[in-house]
Amino acid sequence: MTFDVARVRADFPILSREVNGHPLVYLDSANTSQKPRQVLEVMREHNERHNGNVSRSVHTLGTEATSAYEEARGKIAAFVGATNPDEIVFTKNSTEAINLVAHSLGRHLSLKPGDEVVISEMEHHSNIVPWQLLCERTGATLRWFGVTDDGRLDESALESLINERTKIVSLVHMSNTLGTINDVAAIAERARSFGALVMLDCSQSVPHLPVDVRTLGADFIAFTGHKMLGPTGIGVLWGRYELLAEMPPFLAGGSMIETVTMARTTYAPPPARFEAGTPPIAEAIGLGAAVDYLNALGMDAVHRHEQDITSYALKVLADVPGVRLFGPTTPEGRGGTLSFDVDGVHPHDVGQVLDALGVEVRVGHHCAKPVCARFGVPAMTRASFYLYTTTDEIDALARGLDQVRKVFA
Amino acid sequence: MTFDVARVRADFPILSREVNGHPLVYLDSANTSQKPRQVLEVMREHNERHNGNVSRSVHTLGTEATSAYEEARGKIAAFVGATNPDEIVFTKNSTEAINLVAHSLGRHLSLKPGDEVVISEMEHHSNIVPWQLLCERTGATLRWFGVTDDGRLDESALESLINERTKIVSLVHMSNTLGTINDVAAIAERARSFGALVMLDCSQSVPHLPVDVRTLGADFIAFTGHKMLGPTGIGVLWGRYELLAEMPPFLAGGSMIETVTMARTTYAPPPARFEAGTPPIAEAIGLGAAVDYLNALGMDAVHRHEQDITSYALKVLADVPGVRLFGPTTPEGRGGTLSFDVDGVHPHDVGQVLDALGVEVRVGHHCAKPVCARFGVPAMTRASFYLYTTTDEIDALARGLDQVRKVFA
Amino acid sequence: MMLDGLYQEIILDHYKHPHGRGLRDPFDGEAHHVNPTCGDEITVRVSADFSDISYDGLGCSISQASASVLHELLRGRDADEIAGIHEAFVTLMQGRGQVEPDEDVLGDAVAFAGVAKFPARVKCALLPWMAFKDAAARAGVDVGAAPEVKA
Amino acid sequence: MMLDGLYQEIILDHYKHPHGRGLRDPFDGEAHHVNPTCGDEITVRVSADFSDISYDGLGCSISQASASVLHELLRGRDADEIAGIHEAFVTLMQGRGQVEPDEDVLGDAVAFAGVAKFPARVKCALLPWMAFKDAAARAGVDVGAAPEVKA
Ligand SMILES: Cc1ncc(COP(=O)(O)O)c(C=O)c1O
Ligand SMILES: Cc1ncc(COP(=O)(O)O)c(C=O)c1O
Repeated sequence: MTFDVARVRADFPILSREVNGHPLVYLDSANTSQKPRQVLEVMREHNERHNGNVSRSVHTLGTEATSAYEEARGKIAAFVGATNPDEIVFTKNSTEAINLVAHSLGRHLSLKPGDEVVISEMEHHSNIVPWQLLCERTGATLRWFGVTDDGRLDESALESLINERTKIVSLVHMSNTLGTINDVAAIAERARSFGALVMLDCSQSVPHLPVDVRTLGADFIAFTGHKMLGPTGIGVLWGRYELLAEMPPFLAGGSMIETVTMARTTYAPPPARFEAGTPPIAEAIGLGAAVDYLNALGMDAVHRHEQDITSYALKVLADVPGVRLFGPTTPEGRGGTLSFDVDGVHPHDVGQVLDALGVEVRVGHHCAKPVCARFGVPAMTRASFYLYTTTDEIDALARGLDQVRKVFA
Repeated sequence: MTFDVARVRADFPILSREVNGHPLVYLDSANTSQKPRQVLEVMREHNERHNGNVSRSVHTLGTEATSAYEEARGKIAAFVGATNPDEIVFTKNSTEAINLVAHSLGRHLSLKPGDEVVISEMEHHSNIVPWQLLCERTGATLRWFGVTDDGRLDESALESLINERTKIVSLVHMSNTLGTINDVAAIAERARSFGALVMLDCSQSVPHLPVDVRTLGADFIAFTGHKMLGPTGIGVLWGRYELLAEMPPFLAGGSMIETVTMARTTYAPPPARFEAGTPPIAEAIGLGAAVDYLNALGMDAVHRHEQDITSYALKVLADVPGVRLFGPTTPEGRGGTLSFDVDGVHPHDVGQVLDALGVEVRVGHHCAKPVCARFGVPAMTRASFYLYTTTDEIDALARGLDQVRKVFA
Repeated sequence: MMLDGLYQEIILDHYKHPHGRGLRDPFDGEAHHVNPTCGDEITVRVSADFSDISYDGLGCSISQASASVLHELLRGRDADEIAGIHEAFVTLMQGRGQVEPDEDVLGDAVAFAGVAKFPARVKCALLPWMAFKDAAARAGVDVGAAPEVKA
Repeated sequence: MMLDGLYQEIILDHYKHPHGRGLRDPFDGEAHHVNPTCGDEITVRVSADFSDISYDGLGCSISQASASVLHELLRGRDADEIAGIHEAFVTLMQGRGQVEPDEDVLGDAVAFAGVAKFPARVKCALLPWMAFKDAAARAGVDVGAAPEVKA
């Protein structure tokens, strides 16, 4: 069966709108994805019929809401291959998930001067700053992998970077700027041999490719609902249960306790321990519906469609004069996120002219300033694709870039 | 104009559903409120027409989303009397807002052994555990106000509790178990005289009464969207701008930075500094719509309606044999949240029988175990009201309690 | 959820007139369990030969009746029998109302069949049984694998 | 937003042929400003008598042209005139396209009137002006109240 992109598009109400008098060409899914009718409907139905607080009530509404919330946890666990739903912690976004690990694991491992945390130059700010702050708090040292000229993780310094002082390695699974998909098997294996723990920032991979925590080699992964057809306000931390069970709480308050006295508190087991306060209930349920939607299409098919679009886009962009691509130039080991420079035109201006034509791309540093610095530019223009992207939209991008060059000739 | 509760109810789709063959009688709004059609529609419209990530794009969708998000911030600022919208930080719930202050202010004040943090026995766990953990991290001492037999804050120890060692005082504005509304003027004044900062947990007050930060005497307040007709997944911290501007970040990542290099990061001014990662965008917009809804009715009118319902309920419950109320027995200085004991019947069983009749109350420790301990019970039954509550619903509760006594006679 | 099947006469009887309640000496193992969502608590003591099983607790009709039934059903049995009954009870409770209870094995505990349809109450019914299992383990007797009970 | 009014000829001219670009000595005050959302940067230097205003930066056509226009418009004026022009420009930019610019005061800067309709670009246009104000303050000259610019 071929992937029926027209049928997929019909599920996304926003795709039929116009922008500045042109049909919307949404090429900013790495920033946030659009949401199908099916997800919005499940959330609406929940809010209109079953809204109650979770884990706190014996009443019918509360029980219905709790069941739906926990069912979503189960769906999301299965989606990433986790055998135990209690390994899924709901957060508000990827960023919170990474901060949770930085704080809680940092305490659990009693990080101290001499210890090392390893990241890479390819990270999103959300996988840089929490570790910088952890190192500030504990005196540990932050180290990082570089990036090669063709936008791959530079593993040449692997042996010196990962050593007996390494406690935590946190890497992006797919880069949100370069599109690079990192095969971290060798790094993870070496980290493990020194007893270090491995976290993967899967914010860009889980939405776009089949990800299975059983074969990934990671101890923790983070991802975020709004990039995978789900609502804003919901993110996910997956962690190995034995680890989560040993880690101290991070955010504290209602629902994460076992018992509380004024003098002393004990904590519930995971995942409750890490879900303080009223969680994003409708949002978790919406994310469950998003996972249903993706499963119905099949993540293999989604990925194949994006590979096709990416191949096409790489070819088309190569033909636009003055366009310089950052990151891998062939579809192998990369996803559908293309960042580029238009010679002599600032990305802000590129984005503005494209927007006037209804073509929505992201411009700026993409929350990855070190990547921009690595390639010697203050900002980039980025087009990113998803299951609803068509080759026509790539053509519209190319036409838009011609227009950009005309305005700034 | 009298408050037209029937018209209000017509806006809440869930209120027309049945539970166990009976019309829904929703008396659990202190746990989470129901949401009017107007809020759900604004969110749907946003997701179907204007969804984009905020503060990151120059494109039309991103600009529309950013405007709507910042407009929501402005509405919420105005709702609590804040003159500067940048004093509003969006979080995922009240609990995160309190944790943010506990972490960031704790660092800002360099809390250390000998310093004291003061809370009360009347707090929700979300205003206890973050301070316990702060004291654990820093060596500071946690102290607390007691609760009187009639459920008021016991200020008799004020002079010894608040002293030159006091750095932070954090109190609940309206108790989620006892319904007590705390007039904290005297405490705040004394705290201020020693240079201590004052936080109020307004999770239960902002939804139900007019709250104005200009006259409240607090430096920070926290509240939560899902208790005030808004969606789950959104909470609010208000803080005095000069204070926020001095405080270090808590969660770190995208959107909260000024500039990032691998070696060093500088931070954006508030509120961005405290909003790491993609925020709950649709949820903030939904909360803005909730505030519009409340403003259209007027918070004075909402409060008056609830006072009427509370007076009625206090009278009705006083007539049910075997019912013992915890907290103030008259409507003065209390809100529409009544916790009680039914002689000889465990709250779990009370709640279960009521649910069989469609009456949804909360049972358990209400995330306030110290309050239960103070009154010598492991759990309580709680009925809580909102703008859609009717006297008929109070009657249904009373009939339900008769049934409870029959089953457990 | 309607009340049908939840508050069986047997359950209310055990609740109002609990059997064997109160902590007694001597004992070989003791365990204290808490249900964090509702605050129910129970302490269970066992002698290694199960000649006595004593308990005390605070809680709803379901958890209290369950403790009383447990006392009646398990006291004086041998470890194998107890393991069988324990497993049958846990299976019944986790069956979402789809499991047909065997009265020969479960005795009065069959009255809890209806509880399995109330997810929020399953934990109440299981609380004494989990505490019992821990207490037995501390007395040196294993009465079967721990089920996955969600907090 | 349609492009009407954003990329005026004057703006593109200043962008492609910037006036007075490059950092020069001597100077009395210098300020470096960054737009955190897009990464645009500018450094502005002023002498206390405003006989020279020099700058260098990285950024989009709007921010670069704005710096060029600022140089042309403010260099060699006295502090009072500068304060007036500065205020007029900020008011224009924050006017959401509702403010009618006065060409006598703003000269080439009237071309930025259209930018005010693009909320995401207002910050670009203001960047050099905010840096200029800081640089002037460091040179000991106050050129007016700081507007509230949202990061
Ligand atoms: C007084 C009080 N404080 C804090 C909270 C925590 O709010 P949330 O669960 O939305 O974080 C609640 C409600 O649960 C509350 O009633
Ligand atoms: C690779 C990567 N990591 C982390 C994030 C942060 O996700 P969120 O903003 O949802 O927290 C993003 C997206 O913004 C991302 O692309």
